[in-house]
Amino acid sequence: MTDAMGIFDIMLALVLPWLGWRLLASPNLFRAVVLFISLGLLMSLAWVRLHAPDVALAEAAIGAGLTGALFLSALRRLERLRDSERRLDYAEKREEEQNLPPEKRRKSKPVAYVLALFLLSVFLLLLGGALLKTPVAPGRLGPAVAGQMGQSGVQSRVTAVLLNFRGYDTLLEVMVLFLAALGVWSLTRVRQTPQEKVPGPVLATLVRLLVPLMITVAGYLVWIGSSRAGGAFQGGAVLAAAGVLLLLANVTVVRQIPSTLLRWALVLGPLLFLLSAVACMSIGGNLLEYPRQSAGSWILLIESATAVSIGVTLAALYAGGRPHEPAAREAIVDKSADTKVKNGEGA
Amino acid sequence: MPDTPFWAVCLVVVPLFFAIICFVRSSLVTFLGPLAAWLNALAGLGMTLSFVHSGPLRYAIGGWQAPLGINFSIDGLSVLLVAMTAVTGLSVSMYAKGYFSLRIGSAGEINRHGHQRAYFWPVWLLLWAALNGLFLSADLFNIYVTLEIIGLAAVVLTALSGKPAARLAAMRYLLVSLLGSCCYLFGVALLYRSYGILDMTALSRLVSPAPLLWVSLALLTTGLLLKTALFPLHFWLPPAHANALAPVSAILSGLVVKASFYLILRLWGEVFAQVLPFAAYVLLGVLGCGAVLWGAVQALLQKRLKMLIAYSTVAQLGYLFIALPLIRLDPGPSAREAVILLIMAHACAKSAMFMAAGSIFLKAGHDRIDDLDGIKEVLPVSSFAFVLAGVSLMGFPPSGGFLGKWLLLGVSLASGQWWWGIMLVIGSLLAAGYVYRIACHLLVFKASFSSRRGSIPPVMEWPAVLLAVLAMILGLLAGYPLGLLEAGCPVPIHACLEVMP
Amino acid sequence: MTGQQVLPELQVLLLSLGPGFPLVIALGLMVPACRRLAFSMVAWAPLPALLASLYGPSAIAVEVPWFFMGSLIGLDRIGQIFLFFTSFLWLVAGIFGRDYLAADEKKYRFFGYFLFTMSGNFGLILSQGVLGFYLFFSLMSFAAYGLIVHHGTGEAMRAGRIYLGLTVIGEVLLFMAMLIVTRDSGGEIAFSAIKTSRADTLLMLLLFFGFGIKAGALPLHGWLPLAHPVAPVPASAVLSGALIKAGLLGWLRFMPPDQAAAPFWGEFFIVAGFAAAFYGVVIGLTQVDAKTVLAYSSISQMGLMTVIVGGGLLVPDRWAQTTLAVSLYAMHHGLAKGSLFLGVGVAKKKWTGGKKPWWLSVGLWLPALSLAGLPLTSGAIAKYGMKEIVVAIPEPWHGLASFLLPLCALATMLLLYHGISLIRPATGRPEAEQGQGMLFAWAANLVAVAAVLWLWPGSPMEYDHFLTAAALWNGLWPAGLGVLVAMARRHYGRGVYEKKALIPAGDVMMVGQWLEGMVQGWPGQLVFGKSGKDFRPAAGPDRETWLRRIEPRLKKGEKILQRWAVVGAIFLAVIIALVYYFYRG
Amino acid sequence: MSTIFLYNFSGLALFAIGLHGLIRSSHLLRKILAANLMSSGIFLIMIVGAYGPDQALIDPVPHAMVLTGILVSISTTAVALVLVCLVQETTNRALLLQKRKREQRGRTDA
Amino acid sequence: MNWGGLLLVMILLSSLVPGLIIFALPEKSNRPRTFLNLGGAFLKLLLILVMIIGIYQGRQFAVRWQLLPGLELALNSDPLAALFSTLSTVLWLLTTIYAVGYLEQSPNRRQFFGYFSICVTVTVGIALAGNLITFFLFYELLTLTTYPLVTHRGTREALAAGRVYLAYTLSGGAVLLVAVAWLQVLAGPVAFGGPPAAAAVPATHELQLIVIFFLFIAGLGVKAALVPLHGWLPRAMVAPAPVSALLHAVAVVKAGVFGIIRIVHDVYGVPFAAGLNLLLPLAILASLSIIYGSLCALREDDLKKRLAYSTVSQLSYIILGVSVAGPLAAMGGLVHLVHQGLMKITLFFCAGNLAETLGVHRISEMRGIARRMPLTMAAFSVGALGMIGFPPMAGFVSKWYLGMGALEADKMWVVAILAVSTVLNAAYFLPILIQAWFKPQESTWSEQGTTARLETHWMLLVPPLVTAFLVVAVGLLANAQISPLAWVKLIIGLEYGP
Repeated sequence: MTDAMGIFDIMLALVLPWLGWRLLASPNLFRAVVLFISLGLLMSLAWVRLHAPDVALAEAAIGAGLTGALFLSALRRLERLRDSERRLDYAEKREEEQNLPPEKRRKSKPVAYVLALFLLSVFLLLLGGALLKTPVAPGRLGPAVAGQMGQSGVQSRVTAVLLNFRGYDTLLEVMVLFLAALGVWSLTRVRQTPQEKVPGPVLATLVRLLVPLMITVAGYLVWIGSSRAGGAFQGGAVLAAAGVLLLLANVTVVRQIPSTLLRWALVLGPLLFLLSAVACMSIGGNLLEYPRQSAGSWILLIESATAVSIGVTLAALYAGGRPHEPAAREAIVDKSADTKVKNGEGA
Repeated sequence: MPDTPFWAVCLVVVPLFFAIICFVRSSLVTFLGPLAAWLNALAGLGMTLSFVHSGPLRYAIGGWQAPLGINFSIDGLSVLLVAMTAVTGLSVSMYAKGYFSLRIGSAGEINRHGHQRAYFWPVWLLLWAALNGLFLSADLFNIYVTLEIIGLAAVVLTALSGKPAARLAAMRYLLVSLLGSCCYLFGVALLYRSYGILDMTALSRLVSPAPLLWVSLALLTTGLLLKTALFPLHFWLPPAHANALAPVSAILSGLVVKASFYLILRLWGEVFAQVLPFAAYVLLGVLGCGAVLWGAVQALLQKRLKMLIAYSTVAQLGYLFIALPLIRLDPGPSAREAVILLIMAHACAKSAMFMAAGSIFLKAGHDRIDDLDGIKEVLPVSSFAFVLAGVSLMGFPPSGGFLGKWLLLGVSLASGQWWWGIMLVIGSLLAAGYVYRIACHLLVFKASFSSRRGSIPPVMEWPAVLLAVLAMILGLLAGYPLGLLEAGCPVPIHACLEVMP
Repeated sequence: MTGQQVLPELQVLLLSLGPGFPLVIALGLMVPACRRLAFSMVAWAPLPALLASLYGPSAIAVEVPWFFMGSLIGLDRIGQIFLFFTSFLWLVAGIFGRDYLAADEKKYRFFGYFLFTMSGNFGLILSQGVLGFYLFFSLMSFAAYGLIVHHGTGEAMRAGRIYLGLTVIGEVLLFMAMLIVTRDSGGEIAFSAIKTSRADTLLMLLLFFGFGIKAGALPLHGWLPLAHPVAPVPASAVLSGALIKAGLLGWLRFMPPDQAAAPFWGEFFIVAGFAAAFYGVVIGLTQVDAKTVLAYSSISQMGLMTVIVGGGLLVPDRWAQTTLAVSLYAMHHGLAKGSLFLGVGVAKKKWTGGKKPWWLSVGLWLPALSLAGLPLTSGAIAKYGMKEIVVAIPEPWHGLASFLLPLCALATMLLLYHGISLIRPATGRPEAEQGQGMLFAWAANLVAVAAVLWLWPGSPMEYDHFLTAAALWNGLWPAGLGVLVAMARRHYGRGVYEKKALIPAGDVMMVGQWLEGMVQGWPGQLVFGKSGKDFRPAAGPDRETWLRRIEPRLKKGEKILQRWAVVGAIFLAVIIALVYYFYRG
Repeated sequence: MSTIFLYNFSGLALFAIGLHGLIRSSHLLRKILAANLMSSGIFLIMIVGAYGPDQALIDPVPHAMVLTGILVSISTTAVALVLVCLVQETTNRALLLQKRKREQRGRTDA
Repeated sequence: MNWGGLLLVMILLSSLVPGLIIFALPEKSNRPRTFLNLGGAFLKLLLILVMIIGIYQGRQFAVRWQLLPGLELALNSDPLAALFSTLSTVLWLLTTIYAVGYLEQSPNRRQFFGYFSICVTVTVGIALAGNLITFFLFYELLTLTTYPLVTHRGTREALAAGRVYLAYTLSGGAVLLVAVAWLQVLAGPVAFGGPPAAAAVPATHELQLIVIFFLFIAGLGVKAALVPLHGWLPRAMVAPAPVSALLHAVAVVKAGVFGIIRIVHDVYGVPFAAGLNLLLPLAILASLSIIYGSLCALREDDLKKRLAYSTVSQLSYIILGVSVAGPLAAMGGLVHLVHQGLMKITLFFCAGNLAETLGVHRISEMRGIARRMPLTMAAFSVGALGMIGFPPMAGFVSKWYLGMGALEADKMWVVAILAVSTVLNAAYFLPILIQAWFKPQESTWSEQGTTARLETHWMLLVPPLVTAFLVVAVGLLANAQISPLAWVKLIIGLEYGP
């Protein structure tokens, strides 16, 4: 490697923590989020340098893009809440404002912070020393994976590990996403965007152009996953980006998606993954033990379903709440039980 | 009779499947949820029975052997904990069924409780699957993912009740579990970096004292301590457990807290047993003593019933950590058996207590302890369940708690380090203090008790009684479950303890 | 009347009737239904005992295994004497009391206790075992309390309380004594089996004071002068006649006969006896109430008997003869003192005022003179018996005794004269008509006093040297001189002694008052804490107190633990601590 | 090769800064940002551990773990952000202050 | 489960099952509840009789239940167990009759009678316990089941008394747990029947054995009301009369004393304990509590409190008897176990009668009460005189044997202690009798439950009279074949050899 790349590495290795420090130290939240997004992008550069293309893709799409989008929407919602608060009880708000210092790092007990800082530095020294001293274990699981690549049914080693050798991890991983969606839906209801808000011309054309492109790119990523960098997560992320675009553009078709279809889309990936895992059991193997010869097609099937679900889930997470169920469906869900108890406190 | 691996897989797959179905067909949730609970319990029972015949075994998921693939290592400890989760989970599910139907029937806002029920079941089933997954899995990273699911599900369940206090507690709980998981992941990453193995049993043979090992173990353990709410890091537990819905607090206190302790028990008791110096165990033991004292004293100060029970969880966890040095000291199996008994007894008793407290809250309209005089007349079954659970919490004979305490006392006295035993005894005295603080109000007779109209359905009262009775007779029948434990000890750790200086 | 050989079972039945019959009547009194029938039979309760005593001593003591840890019942020579005069006295008192208390509304209760005491008295005489003796002795002592407090006045209650206190102490001392005696005789509880090799000082002390309380030995005699005035007349007659003698009988039964010449104890008894004799007279003279004076004269007489017992101890081989002599003396004193007390009662009921009727003064003077040992009276015989014992005791004590005995007689005469002079007529309207029972009983008693010693088979009387001039003179001069001195005292001392007793009755009890005050005073507070307030032992660990104090600090501690900065610090501290311990291990 | 080693330290630095930010900052949003920083720091160290000069030597397992980790962190972040909005809505302060006045008056719930 | 074992379990179940059924029955069903109680009591008495006959013929009943290897629950019927279980069963029968009469109209009887019968099961369990761990199990359960009875009335003082009671008994239980565990570590599982386990421990652990012994005494001393640990007994007098009669005069306090007897006789063995000169301090402690208990009783004006303090002192007679190494003293101690039970329960019954029918609680209000309630006061007097040691009564018999034993071991100071305590007993009992019998009535009493014919409800009157009769009978017929003294001689015969 030419020393140029060496210099680039040094530069990158220094910029990342500096950016992190600037991010947390910035007084304005919006600037912090923007810095966070740029940190994400630089991080994906680092992954590329470390020969981890899959991770780079995922970091760029999910780490920087979607997480940044989530932060921005959350920030907007916080501002809106604070304004509504102000309108709501102006007097009490005023009084609270006075006795509370402006929203910058509030100095609570300094002694605890100093102590924490000192302990942190001691910990860093210990960790750094330990890292320096111990060599990386030779080869680790790399050669084992290479050895088994034959039966994995795919060429890309990361996808092989992800979906075959440690498929169970990915199954649970998809469940985590599903759980996140469940959690968000259980906590809040998505905010009613006024019908008439029509997206600006630039956004409209952008959406019209980009969305189909993104969908094809996502398809390609899922397809290429088996041989080169790509796969379900990256494809799903791109799909999610398309979803976010549509939501931003407040496209009517998105608002009309019936919630059952949305639920099925959310559930498609995990359900299919689970069923295929059980199917392997029924044809004689262990859990998730694809028949050797058709492993590749099984993996592709699972990957595509998972990609769709991940895309829809991440978009739903961006929407930040459960869609408006038509009033009728709500009633069905809560057919009142037989016992009648006087209206009481929540338990 | 299908073999153990089949049941092991069922334990993970069935709840996941039903969670998905409940989410999709949310109108059928009132039927699907309890059905899933029964199936789960059945799977747990099946697993225990088949384990008796087949004994400990490893199940390679995806057909890939240990270092590469993820394995289930099914031994006595995991089977017992899975069985505990099955029993406790089943009774809490029955309780939840009655709880939500009562609340929906009563509460004006039909949709709020309907919504709560619609989302309680899927999240709870996911949590249950993750618990089973954690107890069975032998892969460190896989355990990280299950831990993550448990943490997230617990937070969502806590926030489900929608009260401001619950939301604040859920936020704090989430941040804590984030910090804990990050540290755990960092520990696993460093371990992988230095040993290249993720499987626990393989790791236990490879591991040798090295600076990076110490740091990674420290990180890993402290992350777990935070998630188990050991004494100095317990601040998030009481508000979360007290402000959640009744069935949710039963789940949190009874089961969720046990998951991370099980990991510590696995890591410190088996995987790294030969490597770790005894002084480290003493540190955890001392923190455990602190937890017993601080938890009990705080419990005595509380005015609200559920806060008191939550702080008693902090205290009882202290017991488990006091047992760690004793496991290291004791050549025989009795210390391990004691810890298992304590875990199982505490799970049953604490869930029964929270369920009973929930019914009491619904009936009395408040849970201020000092105004509960005479509830015995209105809710005889629940108050009996509460007192019985309290008794087994105090470690009174013939409860499982007593037997655990008895064995640990024996070990600590035999090993000459009698102070651990004395700490246990003081802890159980303090436990008696705060249990009787409530029991004296529950047992006292008062002609009139101002309670809400409408009766608590039996399906809400009897699970609490069953669990409390189980906790009590665990002592009498201790021979059977502990027999399982012996059969399943994967690495005879005491065999290699002789090697240590 | 020698006792023929009688079947043991029959003998047990007969003898157990003695204490049993009064018990049955007492229980009858309790049951309201047959209360009237029982009351009518009260007077005849002592009859079976009297018959048994007349029937004569049986050879062996019969074992009754099932009754109260095994006890023996039988009648020996001393027992016969005691049984005879006790039962006679109870009979007389019973008849007298039935009339005396006819008007009293609480008479059933009185006679209830009367019968219990009687049965206790007979029981202790008849029992040949240590346990039986103790059983009946306590029954008698506790039941006598009922007699003393019968009137329920303030002094009665106080006298009762003092009596009870001393009795309890006596019981306890006896209990210890009996334990030692039984241990020494190897667990055997029969009197015959009692044999102690060495004179155990503790045992002797316990016996002396245990029975001394009952027998009015000096320091513990306080209850006697207090109890007699307050008790109704028949009760006080029985008290001083029979009850006190129980103490004496106890000494005779328990004193180990083969005392290997333990001179010390003999001398101790003699000294104590003379001290009691003279002390009783000196204090008696200062009293103003007739019954109190008689009480003090009982104390002095008991002192004499103690002297005889002492003499017996000094010369162990003459022990049998001593016991006989002292029993006779006791019999004589019992009957005489009983008649005196009854006389006081008769005076109160029958003497309507003015000059004392002749029959009353004769009735009073006869026992008095016989007590003083006037020749030709049974008193003289008893004293003669006593002299024979005194003669045998070794030199230093012999001279002293022979000098002091006549003086005693003189003092007794003096005291009795003072007592009789204090007897007052009845106040208020006398019930003349139904006093017959009282007169008859009193008369019977007087006859007994006069004749009993003459007729008693075993009495040591040889007519010949009894009538010699020397004996006559020895008997006469103390009594005569005593009368003279008394008349002189009465003449010159006019009125000084009549109003108020110089020393309150029950002199030694003043010490008791002081003690009681002490207990209420500051030392008592110190030991018991304030009296009256519930004694509050250390309250259990009250949750309210210690927890409330430290609660704010604990709550603040919990708040601190919740701050993120602190959490972070603790988190890192735990990591570093773990790494340190890993390293150090 | 040594320059790759540098990334270890930047990863370590990122972890430390994240931890410090989590403890120090009082605004919930900042805490979540800090948490994300911590996890990316850990991912950096994992990938550096897996680094090999050419394709064959690279160990794919950490890559899979990091991918899973990224997805986990985004799901946790999503739930956290929703919770922050809820906390803001009810307690009028996006801070983890002790019990707020309004919140204390709120009904205690079981 | 052999026949003998079944018998023992049946004895326990005969009061546990009625107790559980009573909990199930609704509050109003008085008649079935009384029937269940009495039926259970008679059945238990019958079974106990069968056991006694069995023991008489030399048969040994035992049953084992293994919890863990090296840890098993065992019941066995040795004569000492038979003695204590007979006492509790007989007195439970009488107290049940008394309680039914006493709680005629009061609320919350379901809970009372439920816990009451479970309590007796536990007491008999303590009696029949075959090894130390079973004894400990029942000992701790006793604390649990008696708490609701102490706080039955639900008033503030009852709760405060309950709290104090718990504080004492729970800490006692904790100390006992440490002792039992420690001994089990040194000497393995400790069974009662065979050779004393502690003696088999190697000599090097002698110091530990001494410490364990005093832990045992501290743990058991709480329930045996040894002086420094007796604080709870007078305060627990707030409980209703049947509770203070059966529990605080017989069941609970006797459990503690029974425990000490088991420890001294079966766990350590008297010769071994004497060898370690453990018995002297125990004797001193017992004497201290005898004197102190009586002194406190002197000062109490509340009748039940005075009786409570007298229990404190009387219990220590038993401990004194046991701690004077010698067959006769042990005989005295053991027989006092029965006699004190009889006498004390009579006194508490009468106290309960006075409180229930006339509302009289304080001794100063008792002037001339004998006139109003002659039979009750007669029973009370018999009990009181028995306590003082008045000869024909039971008290004298035990004092006599204690004295003889003390002399046999020539410990004169023990006899002195007996004497002083007799005087003190008289000092606090006789004034009560004098007040009742000889003083005129002064305070007016609230005529609560008076019936025309008898002075009070027959159910309240019969039990005290029966027990008073027993007190006299046991005393008078002490040498008879069936008397407790004969049975104690059998026990001591086994213990010390012929």
